[in-house]
Amino acid sequence: MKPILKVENLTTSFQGEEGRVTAVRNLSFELHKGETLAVVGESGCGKSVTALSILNLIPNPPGKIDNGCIWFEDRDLTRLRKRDMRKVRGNQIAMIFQEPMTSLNPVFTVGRQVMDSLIIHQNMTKKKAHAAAVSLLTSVGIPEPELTVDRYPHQLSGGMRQRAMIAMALACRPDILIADEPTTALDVTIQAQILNLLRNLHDEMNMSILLITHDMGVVAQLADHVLVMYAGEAVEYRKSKELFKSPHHPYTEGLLKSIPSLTEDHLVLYNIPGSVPPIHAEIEGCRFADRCSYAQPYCREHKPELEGDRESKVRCHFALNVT
Amino acid sequence: MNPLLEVKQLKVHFPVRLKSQFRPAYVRAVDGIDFTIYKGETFGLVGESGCGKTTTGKAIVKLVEPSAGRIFYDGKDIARPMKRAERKELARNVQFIFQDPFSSLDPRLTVGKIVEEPLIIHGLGDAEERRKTVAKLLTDVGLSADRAQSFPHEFSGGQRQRIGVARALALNPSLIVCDEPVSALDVSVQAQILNLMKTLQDSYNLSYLFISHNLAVVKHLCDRIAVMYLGKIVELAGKQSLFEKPSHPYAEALLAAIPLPDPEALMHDEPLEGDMPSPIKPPPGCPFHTRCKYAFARCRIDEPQLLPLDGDADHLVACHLCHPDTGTIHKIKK
Amino acid sequence: MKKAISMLICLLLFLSVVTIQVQAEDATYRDTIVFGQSSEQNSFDPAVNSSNNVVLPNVYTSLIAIDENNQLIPGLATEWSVAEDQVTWTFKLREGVKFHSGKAFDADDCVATFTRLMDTSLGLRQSSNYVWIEEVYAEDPLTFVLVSKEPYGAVEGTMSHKSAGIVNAELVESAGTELGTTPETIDGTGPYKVVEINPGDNVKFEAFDDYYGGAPLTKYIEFLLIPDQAARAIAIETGQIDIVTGLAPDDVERMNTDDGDGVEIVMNESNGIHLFQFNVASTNADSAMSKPEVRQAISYAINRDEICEALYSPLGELPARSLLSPSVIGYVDMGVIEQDYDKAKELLAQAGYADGLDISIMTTAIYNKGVEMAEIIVEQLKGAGINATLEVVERAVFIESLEGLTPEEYNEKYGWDMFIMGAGGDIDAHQSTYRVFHTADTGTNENNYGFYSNADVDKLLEDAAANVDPESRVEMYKEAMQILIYDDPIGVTMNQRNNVYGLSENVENFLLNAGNTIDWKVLQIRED
Amino acid sequence: MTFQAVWKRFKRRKTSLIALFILLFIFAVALVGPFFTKYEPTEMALKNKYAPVSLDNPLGTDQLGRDTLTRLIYGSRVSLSIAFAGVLSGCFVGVLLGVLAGYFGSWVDSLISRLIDVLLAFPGLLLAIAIVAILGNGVLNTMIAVAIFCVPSMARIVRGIVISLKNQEFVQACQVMGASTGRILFRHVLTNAMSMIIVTVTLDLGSSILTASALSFLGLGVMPPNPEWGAMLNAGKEVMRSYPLGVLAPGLAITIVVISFSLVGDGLRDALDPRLKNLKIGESQ
Amino acid sequence: MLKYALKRILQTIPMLIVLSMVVFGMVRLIPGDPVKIMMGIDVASDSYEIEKERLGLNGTIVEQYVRWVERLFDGDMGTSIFTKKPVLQEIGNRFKPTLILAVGGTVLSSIIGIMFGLLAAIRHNRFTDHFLMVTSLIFVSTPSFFSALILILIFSLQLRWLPSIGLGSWKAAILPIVTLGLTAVGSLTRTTRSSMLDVVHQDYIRTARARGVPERTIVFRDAFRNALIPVLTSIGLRFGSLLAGATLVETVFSISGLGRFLVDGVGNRDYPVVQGTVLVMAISFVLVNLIVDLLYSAVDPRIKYS
Repeated sequence: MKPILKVENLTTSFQGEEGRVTAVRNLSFELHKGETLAVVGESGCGKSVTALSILNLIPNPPGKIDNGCIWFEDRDLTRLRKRDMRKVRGNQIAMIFQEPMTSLNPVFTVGRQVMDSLIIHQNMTKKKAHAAAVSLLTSVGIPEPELTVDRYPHQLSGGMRQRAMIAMALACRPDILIADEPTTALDVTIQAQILNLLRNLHDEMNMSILLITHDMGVVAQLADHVLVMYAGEAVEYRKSKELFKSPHHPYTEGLLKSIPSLTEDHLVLYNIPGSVPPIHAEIEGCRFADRCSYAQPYCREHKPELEGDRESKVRCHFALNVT
Repeated sequence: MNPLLEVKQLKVHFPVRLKSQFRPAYVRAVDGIDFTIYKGETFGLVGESGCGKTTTGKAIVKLVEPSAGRIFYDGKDIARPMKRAERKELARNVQFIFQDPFSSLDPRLTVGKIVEEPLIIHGLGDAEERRKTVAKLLTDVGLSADRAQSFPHEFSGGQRQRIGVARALALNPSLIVCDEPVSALDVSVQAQILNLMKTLQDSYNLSYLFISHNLAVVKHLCDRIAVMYLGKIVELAGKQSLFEKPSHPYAEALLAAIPLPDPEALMHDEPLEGDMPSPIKPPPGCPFHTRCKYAFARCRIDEPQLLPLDGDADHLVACHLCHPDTGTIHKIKK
Repeated sequence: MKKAISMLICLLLFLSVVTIQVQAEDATYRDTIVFGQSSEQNSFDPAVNSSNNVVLPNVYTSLIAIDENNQLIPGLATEWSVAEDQVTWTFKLREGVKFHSGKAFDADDCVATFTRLMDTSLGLRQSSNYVWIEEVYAEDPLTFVLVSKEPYGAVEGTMSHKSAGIVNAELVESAGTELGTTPETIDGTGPYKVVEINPGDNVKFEAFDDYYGGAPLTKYIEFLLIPDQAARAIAIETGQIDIVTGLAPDDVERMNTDDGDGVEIVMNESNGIHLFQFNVASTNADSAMSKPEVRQAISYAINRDEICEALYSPLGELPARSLLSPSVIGYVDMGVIEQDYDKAKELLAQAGYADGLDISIMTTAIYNKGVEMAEIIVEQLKGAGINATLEVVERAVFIESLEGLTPEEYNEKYGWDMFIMGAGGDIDAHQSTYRVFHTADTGTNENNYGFYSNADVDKLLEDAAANVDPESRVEMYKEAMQILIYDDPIGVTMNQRNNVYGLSENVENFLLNAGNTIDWKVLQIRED
Repeated sequence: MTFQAVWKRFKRRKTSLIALFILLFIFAVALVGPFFTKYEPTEMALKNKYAPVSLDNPLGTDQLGRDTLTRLIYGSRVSLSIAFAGVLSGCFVGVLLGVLAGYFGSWVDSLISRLIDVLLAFPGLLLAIAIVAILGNGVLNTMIAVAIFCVPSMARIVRGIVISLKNQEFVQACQVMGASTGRILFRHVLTNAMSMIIVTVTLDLGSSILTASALSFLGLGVMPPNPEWGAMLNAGKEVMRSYPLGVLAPGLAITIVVISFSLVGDGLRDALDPRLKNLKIGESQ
Repeated sequence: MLKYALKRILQTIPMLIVLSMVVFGMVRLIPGDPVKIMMGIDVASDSYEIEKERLGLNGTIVEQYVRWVERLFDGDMGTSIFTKKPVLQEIGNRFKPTLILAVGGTVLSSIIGIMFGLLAAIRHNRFTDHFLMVTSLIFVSTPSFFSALILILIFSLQLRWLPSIGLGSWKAAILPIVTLGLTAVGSLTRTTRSSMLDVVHQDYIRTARARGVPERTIVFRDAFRNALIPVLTSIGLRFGSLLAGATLVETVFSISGLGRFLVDGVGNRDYPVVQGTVLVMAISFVLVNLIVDLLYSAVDPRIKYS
């Protein structure tokens, strides 16, 4: 099956005070129709930059896509003219962000922002778009949609705002929804509501979701496949169920083990020693070697590649749990 | 066991000036809570944002003035206004660890100076002694002592939080209020800090008041846990008891809402609906009735009291469902 | 390129001027003349107005007028005489004169005018000029009689003064203190009537067709207030106004030499001089100023020619040759003191200041080049070993300092040894001298600004005032001047001032007398 | 942050660097220039008035034959000392008020904030004119006017910073440690507010020079023969057609100094704390 | 909305009261006896008491203040010492020119400043940006009395295009308004630019981009509307500076406005005039800022409802 989105060798960098900083290195992955792919990793690993790179939303300057292709419907999004890119954004590929408060324009009504994509991409009249907005708001579970449509973002609660964001993203029934930490800013109970909503919408609309998150719990709840990133690189790509059961990369393993468990008791939590290498550090061997309890001298000298089959890839010389 | 800290009917109300009103309204951030922390234990305070957990913690170290109620530390009331000497005395016993490892350290001081500062304030030791103490503290929290001359911005988030811990330990307190100390950290670093805190608890003979929104973290660290909702404690129990038998519908829903890192254990229950009401105008009766799927008529008018569950004095719940026949209908204030 | 454009513009302007010149053969005249003024009229009540003499005679006329040759000519009175007793003056009034309001002019108006001026309790600013009047009455509607307390030499001069402008007797009744504040409360017999007053901005006049001297030739006159000297110069040069006063010497020089600017300079000798007066009562440096030698020394240390050359030459102003202007009745040429440092030093040594002297000088910008003049004086005094410090004050401070202070108050509050002053005054020497040079009865500086007191001067001024014989009066004033300037100096005379006007070259019939009064009736401006 | 780090960042903005050198040059001239001038500021050569630009008179002479360059140099002393003395004392009071209001809150804040509001209700120059109206003119009173002119905006800025700093966790940490108010204010709050204060002072210096020269131009500030730049401009205005340099020289001097202060202020802001933005300049006009 | 407006208006009342107290106190701050100062040169000493009562200076400070305010409400601001006319009437005569200047200057500077600021923000860090920022810096740093003289020399004297005095015609208004307006361009350019730069880095602009909104629409609709809020504040503050700054322009252009009246009042020690003018100017400034506040709610919905 042909992937709906194919990222090849994506490298994105930023101009910082101390020189250029590569946030994403040589990243490749595929997203298939109807699939939910989670990109996980800790802060600074490049997952959000990946999401923004796909829609070419990297602020330039200081950011820039240095290399790589992003294939969508046989077109390379990195080479699209601005006008054509605009037609993709919000129409075929939509995106929701982490902070529903700051991601909505405070001076326009929710309805107007929902209608925006409809008017731009589907040439709807204002009246039709308004009606469509109301039904969209209904479909994301906003109570009193007829009233809410004319309200301003600050008049809504955090959960409602995120629902409105989702309504906005889904307005044109996109093929791909990129959700960048969609629940991080929300309380647990609200997060549960949104996760539930996303799952239902996904089932209903059969779209592909690229889920960016740091929360393994969220990944487990939504994702079919998981791409684990560490320090700008993909280190493991697996089916969700397999990954949680038997992580191949020592980092993934560490990540999973350091989460305090609700179901079991530990006296001491497992932890990955040290911290992520500075983003501008050039490391010869494996970027995780310094923190890896399995690391051998070999690891520090030889850079591992992301290897494996279509369903399972890992970037480690001594991958775990590989039979 | 000796009670170290007793909080009795603590209320903290903040005036807020709404643009549309002349008279200030009050945010009832903390609205009458009771709990006790015993020596050597870790007491958890959980709840969602705006439930009043941080305010409670700040009231204990006098960063906010309580509007009503008492707080006893070692039998002495510390909620009343204090002279500076008393304040310093309290500071030596109760310390605080902040949530944000970035803003909690003065960016213009070296790490050594930051950790040394409490010692200077309290006049402990001469310069040489202080230097040694600082070195020991830094080592204890897992930092190299020779980094004392570095500035905070040269450290990672986890390391900064270690510095914050070192500063809190400098005065050798008995109780440390930890306000979401790991919520700004990545999972791998979070685990490091949690382990560190556990280690230090033993070596420094500490008690913790651990404030967090993360139930898993609380469960890992705490002995007893209070669940807060809208400025009130709705359930207070030992860790085992609470997680095995969450009795308040809110605690139950909170627990159910946590996505487990296990694809096999998908959430099936319908999530809790709606949002937390505004603490400026809390609903009458049970604060949770607006979202509670079990709510019945009484819940809307009568506020449930925090009472032992099934006679278990260590497991308190404030819910009419759990205490169908207790209490009288309280008059509702207009 | 830029230069080329401005050249082109200049050429176009020149061409347009030429074409206008051609058209001007059978001239048409504009109905409005705009007059740029440096200061505002403080009132349109003749008894209060202390501003310049340009505006008020436009509205009010007096019993006696002055022509452009400075001769007294009939005004509202056609003839006048003094009786044998030397105190009773009879004025025959002109027939058929009308006020702007239409009311006919008669002797009652004269009575009302002077009765008001004589009443010191009203606090009218000009009253002090009329204290010599015993009584006034109307003999018949066209005969007005004025009796002075004693023989008084300056009656005719006073009667020609703008403050003696005749006001409507009915209006004196009805308007009271409001007189002269609005167009409705202004009613005179002059060639123009006030139609609009915009304080701080402009005053508009309309021709009074029933003026007894004949209808004025120009319909409207607008007095525009332009306080800034440079702005006035630019305004006349760019044709925004037609006539301007109070030009800076530099601008005058340029307008005189630069022919293409369309501005003509008209000047005549005014009856004013600048001087730096001494504070004789100063307590500085052992009361040095009380010693005539010191004052003489200062006077000799100053080079008046140099100052006039540097500051006033474009205005044609020369060192003053008396404390009076040549146009004043009673003027005598007293010569000019030449700078003589040796003499100055000698005089200082005599007074006991061989080692030098520290004094303070006050000046203010309200006098044309007053600040610069003082700055030069400070430099010149250095040559005689006198070290002067300069204090430049605002107009208000200057006026406040003359508010009738005792010497003690003055020295404590200000302590200046020398200060700038205007003098030379009015048409008659008496008015210009007695009030300001005679020992003050009150002992304050209300009129005698420098606390000057000299018994000989007092005697001479008193005698001259009571004398109606012109010849002997002149002699007395000459003697007084000798003392005031040379022997016991009251101050350092500086320059004889000129009235200087900038006129658009289209202005015709601009006639001016030394009192700075313009003959408004005939003034005209050609259409361009 | 060390001086080296600030300097390194400051150097990056070339315009600010140039402006800094211009200012340093002008300070140097004001400081030692009078020892090198050929003339006294009041020395006249009446025969030599309106002298053109020459070696003897690099900026020509004015209507009294005084050397304009000499007067400009002496004038820089007057203008700069008014600006510095005025701004520094005004800002000192402003910082004090701002810290008190921001840190102590409640009625202290209400009182000071109302005071600031009222002072701010008088637009800059109006306030200065009103003060001179009460005090009278002269160098000292102009300084006082400039000082009071600086108080409200500084107080408001500092109050804002202090409030935001007060809510910073590191300040709260000090409170928890039992630190005295003085220690918190001086060691933590003021040091952290210092970069903003320095930037504000720099920008205020520029606007104060404008305000002081405006007062002098109106004849309400410094009076001649004191060669303050605004007063020189006022005096030069009368003869500007005969001697344009009499207006141009002080006018450009004011403009250049004000621009330089602005640029240095901008540079300092970027160097000291890149997060600070939107400071206003040229309040006085 | 109306309710909000009403409330804002009510909120300015305490401000105005304190303001009036300060202005009232001004005369009391003058060294010496204000009655003597006010009586001026030619009032006899026996009328001192009468004058004192007429000026409302008898009784305690509080009584005096109350009486002063009462008279203010009757439109009595006292009588000018110099012109002997009611101060309010004199101010009335001179208010219009100053208002024309200040409003004209505000409009002009707002148009130019916002245009410059937008352009500079769009071309951030490019030549246009640097050029515009330097230009506006020069505008704001040049004393208005200096630029006024230069403009007069060029446009009135050299080119003879525009009048150099008064405010009689629209042509005469050009130079003064331009002079005054230019002084405010700088700060408005800066505010607009930095506000725009601030806004374009906001998340909701990224959201709009992610929706495929054309860049032009993003700049002029999504970003500008938000960026306008601090700009409005700035315009309000600028109006105040222009009101006071008009003083300088009025002096150079010989315009009979409030500012020159004030300066003349100071020069003449005409304290009723100074008091009245300062009060009127400050109140106008407060009122304009009130209007700006009310305009906010039209731009920013957060204010209207919260």
